Amino acid sequence: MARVVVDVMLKPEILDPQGQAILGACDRLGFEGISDVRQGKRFEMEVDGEVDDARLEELRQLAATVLANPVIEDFELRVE
Amino acid sequence: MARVVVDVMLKPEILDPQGQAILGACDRLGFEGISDVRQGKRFEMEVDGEVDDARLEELRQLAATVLANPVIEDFELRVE
Amino acid sequence: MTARVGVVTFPGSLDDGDAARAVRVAGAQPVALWHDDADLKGVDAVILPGGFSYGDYLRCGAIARFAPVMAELIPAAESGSLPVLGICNGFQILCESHLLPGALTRNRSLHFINRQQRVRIESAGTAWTGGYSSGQEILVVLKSGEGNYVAAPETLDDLERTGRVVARYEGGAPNGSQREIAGISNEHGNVVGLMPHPEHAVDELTGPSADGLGFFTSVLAHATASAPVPAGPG
Amino acid sequence: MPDAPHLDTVATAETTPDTPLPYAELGMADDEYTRVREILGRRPTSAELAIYSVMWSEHCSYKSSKVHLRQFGEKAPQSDALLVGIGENAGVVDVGDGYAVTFKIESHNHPSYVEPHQGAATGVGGIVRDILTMGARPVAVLDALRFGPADAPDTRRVLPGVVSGISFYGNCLGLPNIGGELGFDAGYAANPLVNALCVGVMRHEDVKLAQAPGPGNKVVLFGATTGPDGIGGASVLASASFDDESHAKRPSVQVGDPFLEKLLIECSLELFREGLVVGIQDLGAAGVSCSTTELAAGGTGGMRIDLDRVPLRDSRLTPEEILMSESQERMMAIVEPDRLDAFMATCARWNILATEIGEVTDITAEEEKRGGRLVMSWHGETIVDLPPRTASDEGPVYHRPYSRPADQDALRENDPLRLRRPETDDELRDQVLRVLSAPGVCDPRWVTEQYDHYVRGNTVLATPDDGGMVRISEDTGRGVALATDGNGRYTRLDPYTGTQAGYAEAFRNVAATGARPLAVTNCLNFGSPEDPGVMWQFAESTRGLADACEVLGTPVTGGNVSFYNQTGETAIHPTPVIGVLGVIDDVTTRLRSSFSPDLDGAKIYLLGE
Ligand SMILES: Nc1ncnc2c1ncn2[C@@H]1O[C@H](COP(=O)(O)OP(=O)(O)O)[C@@H](O)[C@H]1O
Repeated sequence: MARVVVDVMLKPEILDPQGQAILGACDRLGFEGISDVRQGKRFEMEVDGEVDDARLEELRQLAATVLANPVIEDFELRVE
Repeated sequence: MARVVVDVMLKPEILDPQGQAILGACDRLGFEGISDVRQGKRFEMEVDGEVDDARLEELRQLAATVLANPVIEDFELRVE
Repeated sequence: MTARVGVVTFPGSLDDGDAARAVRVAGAQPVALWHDDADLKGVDAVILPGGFSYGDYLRCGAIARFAPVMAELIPAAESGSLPVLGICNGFQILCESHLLPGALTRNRSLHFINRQQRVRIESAGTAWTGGYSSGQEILVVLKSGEGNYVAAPETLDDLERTGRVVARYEGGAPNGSQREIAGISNEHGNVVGLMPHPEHAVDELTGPSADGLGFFTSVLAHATASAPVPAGPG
Repeated sequence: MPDAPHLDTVATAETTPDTPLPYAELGMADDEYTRVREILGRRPTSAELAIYSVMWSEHCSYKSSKVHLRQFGEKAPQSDALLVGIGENAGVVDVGDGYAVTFKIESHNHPSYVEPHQGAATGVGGIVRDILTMGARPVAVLDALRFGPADAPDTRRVLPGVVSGISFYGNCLGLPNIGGELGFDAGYAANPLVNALCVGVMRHEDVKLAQAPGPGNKVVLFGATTGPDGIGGASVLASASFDDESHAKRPSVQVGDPFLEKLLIECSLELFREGLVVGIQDLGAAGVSCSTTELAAGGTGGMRIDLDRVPLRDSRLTPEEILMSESQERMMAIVEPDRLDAFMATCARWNILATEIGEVTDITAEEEKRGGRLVMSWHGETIVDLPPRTASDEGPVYHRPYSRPADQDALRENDPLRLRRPETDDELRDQVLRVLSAPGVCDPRWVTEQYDHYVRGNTVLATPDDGGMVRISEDTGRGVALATDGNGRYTRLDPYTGTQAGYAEAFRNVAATGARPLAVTNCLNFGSPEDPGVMWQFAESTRGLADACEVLGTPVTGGNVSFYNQTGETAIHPTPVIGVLGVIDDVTTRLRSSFSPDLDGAKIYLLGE
């Protein structure tokens, strides 16, 4: 049993209105010194058995087709 | 300048319909051996200056009020 | 014989009944298609209706793309033979399936928007807009939370150059869409994705106008004009 | 797994009469607990206590309001339109051409304060399941909202969350939002009102009731798995009787899954069409406790349930927690044994989990006299053995003392005529602008633009018209119109007349669409019934509504009472929200609230005093 984490973030060139809204809220609440916020997604998967290279490749495939949309998003995958 | 990452996940006892939907999709697509998926949020903040303990406490405060909803979510914060 | 237009129901589809009604009002015959059946029932055209397929939990349209019915639809659409209209969630599914370029993201306001919306038809050269004249303004319904169209600048330029921007919002994009894009098509003009809802504007009693009917009469004319299309290999 | 020795079985309860149970923590009064012991002839098991405590709660038993609500039946005007009256999940009204309509309004005030988005979302989900349970297809929703001052920091947290929750859940279900209300007053700070109304349509012959007839019929739980949602109360029981620390902290928040609910709606309607259901009940606030006791009480009176079979999201749940869980998107059906396979197949097609958890049983004449017999087992042991009617129908009834509040006269004397009148044109202009720009009066578009009005293609009128209207038959053009109204300030000043004013406004709003008002639903939002002043407001308000309904000829078909709406010691303004339903033979003849541009030159008349 392993936990695989996939972080998905909008590509830097894509506008992130949620991040902007949070930045605005920080300002209004007086939290200073934050110059940028971006919001993405985090997936935690419980994977049965051992995660060897072949399995990892399969999971990367899953992330690239299902969890992230490569047109607008980048992702990172790691075993925890 | 530091990057602070905040991971926000639904508390384990709270229903995660998104995770369930993804699990269902994995099944249908024939990705086997995934026993659970949970979907959360990931925030990346660019913070000016140095992040000392006091600043970290402030950011933790921010996360608890703006980024996470402590009624249903837990969060973790780290400097990268 | 009149044209038979398939309307796909995914779990979570909501405007499938409305799309079928619009097809009927236009004088064609609606045919119900089920997400789980890899069978297009030999229809002349297909509509992917609005709604929240699979709850839209992951990303809008991301899971619907893998439905068995899409395995039949994608090659037929790619070949240019099968007219496909994706409305709202259907547009999102078409982008996720890479039948159309770009992606639809959260509205700039971060809120769901429901309103009557003026839209300009930019291209009458598709299977679904042949009945309009280019530059014609129509009043339809916009209702979506993730209708903000984004694509790389080269893609946008390419869409403009090849006349594949099908519709634009009048008076600025309420959702932040790049270049006010409300709808686009593929290079053959058979696949059209549209964020606003023409099927909610086929009758003045229940919609803001009857301006949306043109999409459905256009495909009817298109289907009757083209020779019958074989349903693909097999 | 809970330790077997700690399991509180019926057998244990018989031999340990003095074991103390935390009934007070569960909100049960001493005499109520004594009554339970009398009914059972022994102390209850902790599972039985769980059932009685939720079923006899104010929320489920209407123990403080019942004596007043009776008037709605007693004074009800003669109406041929009423097919199912008060008492079922929702009333059913004949609207002609063989169509029947069911509608009801319900509150989700407290959950919406704790977690605005999920609280409001699950409020919509709950009322929609009530309507579905009657056998109807839900076709539209309305929402009546009250918040603290628009500029209060807490309103900034609560309002956007509530609106996004209603928008998210209703839009995902594909139900057009055709109207509602938005009000602001300092009295609702820290106690917002979130009332949601749903209307559904069916053919006369399709009406379903919550009952479990036919011994041998199967009890099937379908929809979501059961998790620890909304069982803050149950943890008291679990920890007090088992001192198991894993249950120390349970969320009181329920999380909704509108996608699952959409599938549940389509699946249930298909089950109805195929004739696979003989009785049905949704799992509302009191979950499995409520659905089993009510279904059994409405049927033979006998039922056997195997609680181990309830599919769980969290395997650590105790039987008490399973009984009290408020997990959303669940239904319970009674199915004939030879239809069970077909039932399961339809559920599978919609990807809906369905589990047989028990069956309807025969009972003896002796058991019948006691109120039936509901038996539940856990790991092979009997942990519940009680007469279900005593839990569902024979809860306590209180005649709470009431008296006119001492400050009522002073309040009445503080007449608006004492206010300074505008003396110059500028002052008048300023006042008009201030009224028009008040948050409760100005354009509510920020809210209503987030709601889908068009889905299903039958919405004839919605915001900004006075009443909402949906077409229910494309063949005949028949439609129904709905409006909700209520005014807490008027009701505070004079509960009797103020309630009538709210009803009259909703009635007018429906009539103004061209529809004929037929029936009424209501959501009564009040402070604590233990406060005699609040109880006086409640008595006056219900009397006012019953009297007015008698005069205008529309029966009350159902509704909901929400007590304990208060901030600290201060009760909210008494706020009855009245929903009126009307019918129109042909929706093309509807009237709009706006002046039509093609009526240029037409005369304008003011009607009334
Ligand atoms: N919370 C709400 N949800 C849906 N519609 C609403 C809501 N609040 C107000 N509306 C709609 O906005 C319009 C104006 O509301 P309101 O100012 O209360 O009208 P009136 O004063 O005429 O009763 C009506 O069509 C009403 O149904």
